[in-house]
Formats: sequence, C-alpha cells, structure tokens
Amino acid sequence: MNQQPICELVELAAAVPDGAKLVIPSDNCGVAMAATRELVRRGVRGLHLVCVPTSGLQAEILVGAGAVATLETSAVTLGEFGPAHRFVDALRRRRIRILDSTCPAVHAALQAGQKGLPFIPLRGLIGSDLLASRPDWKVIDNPFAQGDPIVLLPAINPDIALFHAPLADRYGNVYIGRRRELLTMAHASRQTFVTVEAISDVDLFGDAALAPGVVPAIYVSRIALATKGAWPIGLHGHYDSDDAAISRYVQSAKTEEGFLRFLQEWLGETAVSA
Amino acid sequence: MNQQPICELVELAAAVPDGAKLVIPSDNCGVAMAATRELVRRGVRGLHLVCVPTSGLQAEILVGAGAVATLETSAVTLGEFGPAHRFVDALRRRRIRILDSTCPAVHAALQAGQKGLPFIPLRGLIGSDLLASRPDWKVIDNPFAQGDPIVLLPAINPDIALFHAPLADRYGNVYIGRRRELLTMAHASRQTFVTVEAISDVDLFGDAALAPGVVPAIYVSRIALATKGAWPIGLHGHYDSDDAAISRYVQSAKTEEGFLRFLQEWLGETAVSA
Amino acid sequence: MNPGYSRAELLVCVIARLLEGCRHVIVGASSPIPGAAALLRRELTEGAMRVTILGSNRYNAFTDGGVETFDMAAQGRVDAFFLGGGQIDGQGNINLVGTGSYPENEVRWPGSFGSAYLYYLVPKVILFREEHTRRVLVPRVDFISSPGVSAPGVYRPGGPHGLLTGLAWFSFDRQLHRFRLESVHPGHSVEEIRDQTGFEFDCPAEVPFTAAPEPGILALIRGRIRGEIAETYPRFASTFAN
Amino acid sequence: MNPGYSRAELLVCVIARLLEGCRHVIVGASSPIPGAAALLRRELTEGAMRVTILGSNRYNAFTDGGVETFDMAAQGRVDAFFLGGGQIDGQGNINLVGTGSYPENEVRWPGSFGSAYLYYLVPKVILFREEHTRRVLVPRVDFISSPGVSAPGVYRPGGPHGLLTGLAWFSFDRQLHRFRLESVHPGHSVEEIRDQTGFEFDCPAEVPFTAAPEPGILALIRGRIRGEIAETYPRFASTFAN
Repeated sequence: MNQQPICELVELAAAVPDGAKLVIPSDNCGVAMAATRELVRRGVRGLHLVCVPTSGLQAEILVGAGAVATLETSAVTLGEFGPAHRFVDALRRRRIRILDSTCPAVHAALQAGQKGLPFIPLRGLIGSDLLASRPDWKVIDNPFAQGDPIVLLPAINPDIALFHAPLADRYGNVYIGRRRELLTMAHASRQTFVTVEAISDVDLFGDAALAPGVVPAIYVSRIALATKGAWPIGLHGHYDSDDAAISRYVQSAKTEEGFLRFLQEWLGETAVSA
Repeated sequence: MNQQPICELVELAAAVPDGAKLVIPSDNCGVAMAATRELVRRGVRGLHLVCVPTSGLQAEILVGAGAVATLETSAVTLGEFGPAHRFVDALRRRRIRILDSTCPAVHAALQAGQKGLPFIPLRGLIGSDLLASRPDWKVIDNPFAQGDPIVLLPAINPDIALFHAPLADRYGNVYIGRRRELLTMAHASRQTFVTVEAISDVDLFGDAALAPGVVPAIYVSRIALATKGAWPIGLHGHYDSDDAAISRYVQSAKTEEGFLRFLQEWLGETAVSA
Repeated sequence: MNPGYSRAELLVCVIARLLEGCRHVIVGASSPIPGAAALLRRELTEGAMRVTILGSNRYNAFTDGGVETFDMAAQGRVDAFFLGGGQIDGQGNINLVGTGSYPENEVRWPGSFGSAYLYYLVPKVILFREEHTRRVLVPRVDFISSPGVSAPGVYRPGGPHGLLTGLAWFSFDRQLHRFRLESVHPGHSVEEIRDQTGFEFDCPAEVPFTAAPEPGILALIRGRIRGEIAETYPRFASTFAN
Repeated sequence: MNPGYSRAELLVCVIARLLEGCRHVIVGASSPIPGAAALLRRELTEGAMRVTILGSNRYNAFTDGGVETFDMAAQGRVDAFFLGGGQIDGQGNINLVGTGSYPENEVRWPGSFGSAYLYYLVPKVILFREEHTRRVLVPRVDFISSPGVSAPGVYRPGGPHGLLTGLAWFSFDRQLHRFRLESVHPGHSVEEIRDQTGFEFDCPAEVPFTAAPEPGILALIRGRIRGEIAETYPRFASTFAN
C-alpha cells in the first residue's frame, strides 16, 4: 500500500533488501530483467528466490552473481539454448540451497499464502524423491477418508513479488491480462514491485474491458518505467526474445570467468541505455 | 465439454436432473432467473442448492416452489425489500435441510473442488455455533505448529453451475469480466449451464482485451439465449433490478397461497415473453 | 430538541473518528452509515485511506471475485470492518441467524454472511446497530454466528473494537471480555442506556456525551460525501440529513 | 534406407493413434513431436478433441494462470499428457533432476516441472523420449521425480500408458509394474531394443513392426499440421520432414 508507487528503477532495486524472499514468474509471464540487472548492480545478497513455477535466465543470472542463498523452483531452464550453467555449477559447488518442487506445489503453496492459510493439501508427490527431499512438507491421513495419505504444503508468503508488465497507471494499478499467476503472487506477497513498458494517466479501472486483467493498486508498492524491461526475454504482444543475446550468454556462462565478463557487459549496456 | 453448447432455454432447464447439486451466484454476479423459472415450470425436485456465497430471490423462489432439499448458504436475503418469507417458512416447517455457512467457507470449499483437493483449511469459525451445526466440518491441530486448532472444510463439487452472463460466443466461451467467482464455480462443477443476453459469432479469445474475463468453452456444457435473463434482478452494465416487481413478490409471498398465485403469474408471463 | 444535526450525521461522524489511522476499510453492501463514514474519513485523509464498498462498482477495485475480500483480510490488508447482529451480547458474541432454537428459529434472519471469519481476522471490527434495546442487546445470544472472544491458542488477530448504537458508544476490552460505556449520545442518559441494555457492562463514574459533529465535518457530510454516497446508497443519500 | 517418411513423422503418427478417444490433451512447451501429434489427432476428429499447448497463445484458452493446467487435471478434464525424463526405469519411474547423488548431482537437469503431480492424475501419460539408450533407460533411476506406480491407497487415477522412443513402443502394465514391447519401429529389431534398454521388460514371442504412417496421414502432417505447428514450434516445423 503506497500512495505514490511510481519511482525510478534504481530506487525499486534498492528497496529489495538482502535476504528477502523474492517471488518471480516464469519466462512467458513478464520477467523483470532490467530490474534484475539493477539488483545485481547493487550487489543484493542472500535472496530466497521462489520461481512460479520455474525460471530461466533470471534465476540463472541471480545465482551466477551470488545473489541467491535458497532457490525454490520446479525447474531452471533455458530451453533450447542449452544448460543453465551457473545454476548447475552453483549446485555442484553447494553455493545455494535448492528446494526442488513441482509446478502445482508452488502454485498451491502460493495460493495458501494468498488466502492466509498455514498450509494447503496437494495430490501427487507421494513416493517421489521430491517429497523425500522436502522435510518442510508433511504427509497426513486425509481426515475425511480412511487410508488416504495426502501431502500438506506450508504456505509461501514472499516478502516481495517482482515482475514486468506492459502497462500501469499512475494510481498504481498494473495490467497483466491473462497472466493470472502475477495476481496470485501479488496477493501472497507483502509487497509487489513492478517494472512496466508504459505508465498511463488514465485509471485502468475506468475501462471495463481492461479491469478484469488488473492487479489493483492496493497490492502494488513500487512501479518503475523500464522500456524493454524484459529484455533479452520477450514480452508477449510487445517484443520477442532476443535469441542471439541469450545464445551469447549461454556460450559465455560455461565458465565463471566467462559469466562475469559477460555480466559486466550487460550491466554496462543497461546503464547506458537507461 | 460439449461441441455444440448452444441450446434452447427449455432444453437447458430439462438437463438439470432432480437431486442435482446446483451452484448459483449472489445477486450482483449474474443470476439466471429466466432459467430458474423454467426449472420451476418443469417441476425440478430435491436440489442441493449451493449459494456462492449468498442468494436472494433465486433461492427464495426455488425453496418456495418445493425444488430444494438442501440449502447451503451464508445467507438468503432480499435486502431492503424485506424478509425472504418462503425461505423462513420452509425452515420453520422443516421442509428443507439448511447448511448455514460463512462466505469465505463457501468460496474456499469451492476452490478446493476446483483444485481437486479433498479438503481445505480455513481460519475463523472456531467457537461459533455455525461450526457446531456442521458435522461435515472438522477441527484438527495444524500439523505445522503447536496448539493451533484450525477448521478443515470438505471440498464442494457441484454437478452443475448455473448463472447468467452478458455475452457468449458460438464456440462456448462466456464473458464474465470481473465476476471471477463464476469462473471458480465453472471449474469446480462437473457441468456449467449459462444463460446470456447475446451470442456472438466471433471467438471471444480473438480479442486480447476480453480474453482475461472469459470462462473457456471447455467448462461450458450448455448456453441458452435469454434476453433480460436475470430479470427481475439486474445485470450490471445492462439493466437495473426491477424494484417494483421484487416488492410485489415480497408482498405476495407472505403466505404460501400468495406465493403460488404470484408464481403462476410469473411463469405465465415468461412463457409469453419467451 | 434540535441539535442542528441528525442522528445519522452524528453516527457517521463518530465512525469516521474511529477509523483514524486505518489504511483500508471495507464496508458491507447495505451499510449506508458506515459507508458514508468511511468515505468521510477518506476525504479527511485526502484519499490516503482506501475504501472498498461491497456491491459498489465505483468503490471496488477487486479483480479476484468475492473471495478477494476474505483473502485480503487474511493478508492483513483490511484494517476495519463493520458487523451488526440481530442479537449482540455482553461478550461481543453476535447472532445473525435467528432467535430460539436452531434451525427452526422463531425469528430467522438472513444468515451469518462473512462474520464467522472477518470478526476473527480484521483488527478493528466495529459493531454497529442503531436499535439499542433489550431485544437486540441481550445477556446471551441464542446462536453464535461469531464469538466476540476466542480461547487462548485460537488464531485471532482481529476482533471487536467496540459497539456503536443509536444511543451510545461502548469500547470492548479483549482481556476482560466486556464492553465499557465510553460516551452517551447527546439527548440521552446513562440511566436510559442501563434500561435499554440487556447485558452488563463497565460504566465509569462520569460518562461524557458523544462529541457533536464539528461544523466543518457537517458541511463535508452534507456536501461532497452526500454526493459520493448517492451512487452506492441512493435512498439513504436523499434522507439521511433528516 | 528411405521408407518415404522421417522418424519424426512416424512418431507423430504413432502418438496420434495413441490419443484416440481423448477429449482434451495438454502438451508441454518444448514438445514439438507430441504437439504435432495432438494437432493431427485434433484434425482427424474435426476439432472435437481439444488441444492445449503450454506456452502457445493460439492453442491456449486458459484464463486462470499457470495453475489452471493442474486444476484441470485434478478435475478430470485432461485425458492425456506427455512426460520425458533424463532417466526412465522399468517400473516407470522418471528422473528429471539429475544423475548421481542429490543435490550435488554429477549431471543436473532443469527439474521436475509438473511431473510429480500430472503423472498421478492424468489417465493416459505417454512417456516420450527419442533417445533409446542404456544411458536413458536404466535399471533404476537415481532420483524419482515421479514414480511409475504407487502403493495401494495412494490417490492415483492416472499413470503411465506406455513409453515411446526412437526405436520402439512399449505399453505399461499397471498391475505388473512392467513395460511390454508392443512394436519395433521399421528398420530396427528386437535384438537392438534389448541391447539398448537398461531395464527388463516383457517381450512377446512375435513383436510386430510399428505401422508406417498412412499416405493420407503423411499428407496431412506435411500440409495442414506443419502449417499449424509453425506458430508454436517454428524451428521444428521447418525441419521435421527431413
């Protein structure tokens, strides 16, 4: 809740404290990459990163930059571009704690957070090593049936939700359209930080056609303008992913040195273009 | 799932079997009153009516017409028009079984149905007579904390969701805008029956601005055209409630005879205007 | 006899004072006096305090359906809410279901709505009922839609802040589980309150009168607020200064 | 050497046959062969079978965010889904996490995605992995992302229907907890399958060749289907007939 949520990208990144539980969306939902570069630039540390339900380049870069203490996700994938080298390397060198999950478990635990529930049940999982690796998950007997074991997941309540969207208004409302997981993230989180392609002077709730696709201002703490703010990831209906840039990243990130060199280039580039 | 969901109102009503668990929305979300009159005309019996989370004239009339065996609701209210006489009378004469609830419990149990969960926890309720009157609700100790009792609600999985909406397309998609409880109802129910003000030949998913407010066709079994189908209740953005008609109803329904006489008038009237 | 303001105006003014410090207040669909009070407080904070009026389209920025009210309350994003009751007792228990034995009550009311949840979760629940009689304010409610207090260990960040009627304002002590008479509305007396109240309550030796609406506030209510509530509560707006 | 169709075309055709009777099939974001097969089956049913392709905008009519896939599966509204695995064993267990000991795996893959849920709930899960080697088809997976079978009492309406590779099609027997070799793709032999498979499986005395794509089907794949998948899998569309 913030009367004047519009701020500069640098301020937005500065307001993410070290150690924050930060929740981020998957690549097709609006990834705040410009903000991620600002976070790396400011040297954020000790994040508990929750991916809804997976991540790609964003988690990979934050992990590579040493910003992440705990990574909770159903997958980290760069798709056809190849392995997420820094993610794999960090695991092998025990530099991060991994909480491997499954997509519906991330969604359900976040919905529990949204509803203020301490836990939520979920089907599946029983007999998997995923469950065996998560002492924070419990199996109980369904109290409504005989001999029906079921998993309970504790709620996820992030400190901050961070994503990129096409449009906000100056009152703090953010348009997300069909990307409803962003709304759940905002509801479940204490604060929501959003970067946007554009900021309108017109109240988004004034348009009955747009209103159903809005994250209301009451959930939104900070909004920063970031043109092409998802780059090099795409933003549906606005721009495609920059495949050449991602390919170059994956090539470079095979070694830590290559990654750091490449990162330096990206951080400089953003600073110039911003 | 139905390849050709468009049908006549009479067919839609005929497809609601006696004894169905029928879920309906509250008065400001789109109430299928024309379909309700058809249901009464066809003499439906033994319904388990679930109100999300309350109802007004629709529950009152179905109860008065003897169509309801069980009523699960947080309230039945006609607001400033006065008491729901047939509802009150049916309770006093033990003609219906009442499952008194509280709004978030209806929502949460329906969400459990939507998610295929056998149950969902909910805060509140402990120490109320509401809880004492619901042996189907259980209290457990939160397995994630010491000495923290919490209520578990069994999921609600209706046979049929029934509501009225402004617009559908001929592929079976239905526009609901911000009335998101209608989407939850459709997800949680085996079938969804919708009456609409208009049917478009253009796919609602073709318009990116409308798509976020759509119930997708996969959930929708039957759609019938019913102009002013919420009358005498209003449909937001389309027409207001007919206060004079509702007042006349409430006056008439003070006695069972008055109710039956009035109902006859309404059923006749609809048949003529349809 | 004529203090220069109506009872509704006094109540609006009292509630607006009680909402001081709130960031977001939700008001039920058929609660014109709390609604007007919330809009007044919003005006006084120059829009900093948010108001959601259930059933309104203008004062409703929700996009997740009816469940959003309850999820928001659980998230700690609702600071105040209003509840009434066909019966209210001295422990703050409220009854929205009916009198006599359940479920074939002598008098049946609509039902519990969201009370059995919001009363537990919203920090400042203001009980509001204009009728102040022994019929409403009873020693013990016949049906507990929601209890005023909970056993130790029960998750309950919220609860009753106090009880406002057409005659008086009581605060509620969550440790003592009792109401305390804080002020009597002008034109009424402690004796009258005792006569009309069916439950025991704490009563200081000196009970002040409820402060009358300040002239500036009255002007606001009669001007901008009246216009604003006309959309949501059209009938009320046309009558409440009478 | 040249049977007149590519391996990808054969696999698309086999999967399309396996989807017979389905009302709704969901395909993952980076699964072009199952995607093409689902679109082919949709074409053959004249649109009666619905196809959802995750990550697509054209073949995605969801309005409740990413969770809708999983909620739909729980509702019984998803008849078939595809899973792969870095390792797959003879009990149908799949490993999408990595080799060696967890969590510092020798080889680490992206993660389990939705497998630990959809494998339990979707009635017809088709395991699909083109690479058919002892590296992939192992006696016992190093990490169970999701098990092939569950203990009695565990809620599991879904599970493995069979395993399709670049060499063969195995059905899965949910009672015996074993794969059964049903057909070998033209140009390959039972001996080759035995050599390349790290787990035991049932093998009838006579194993037929996988039926080649019918000419009409091939024409469909190369015509309308290729055009349709171009939107979702542009690189695949340009290569898969080679």
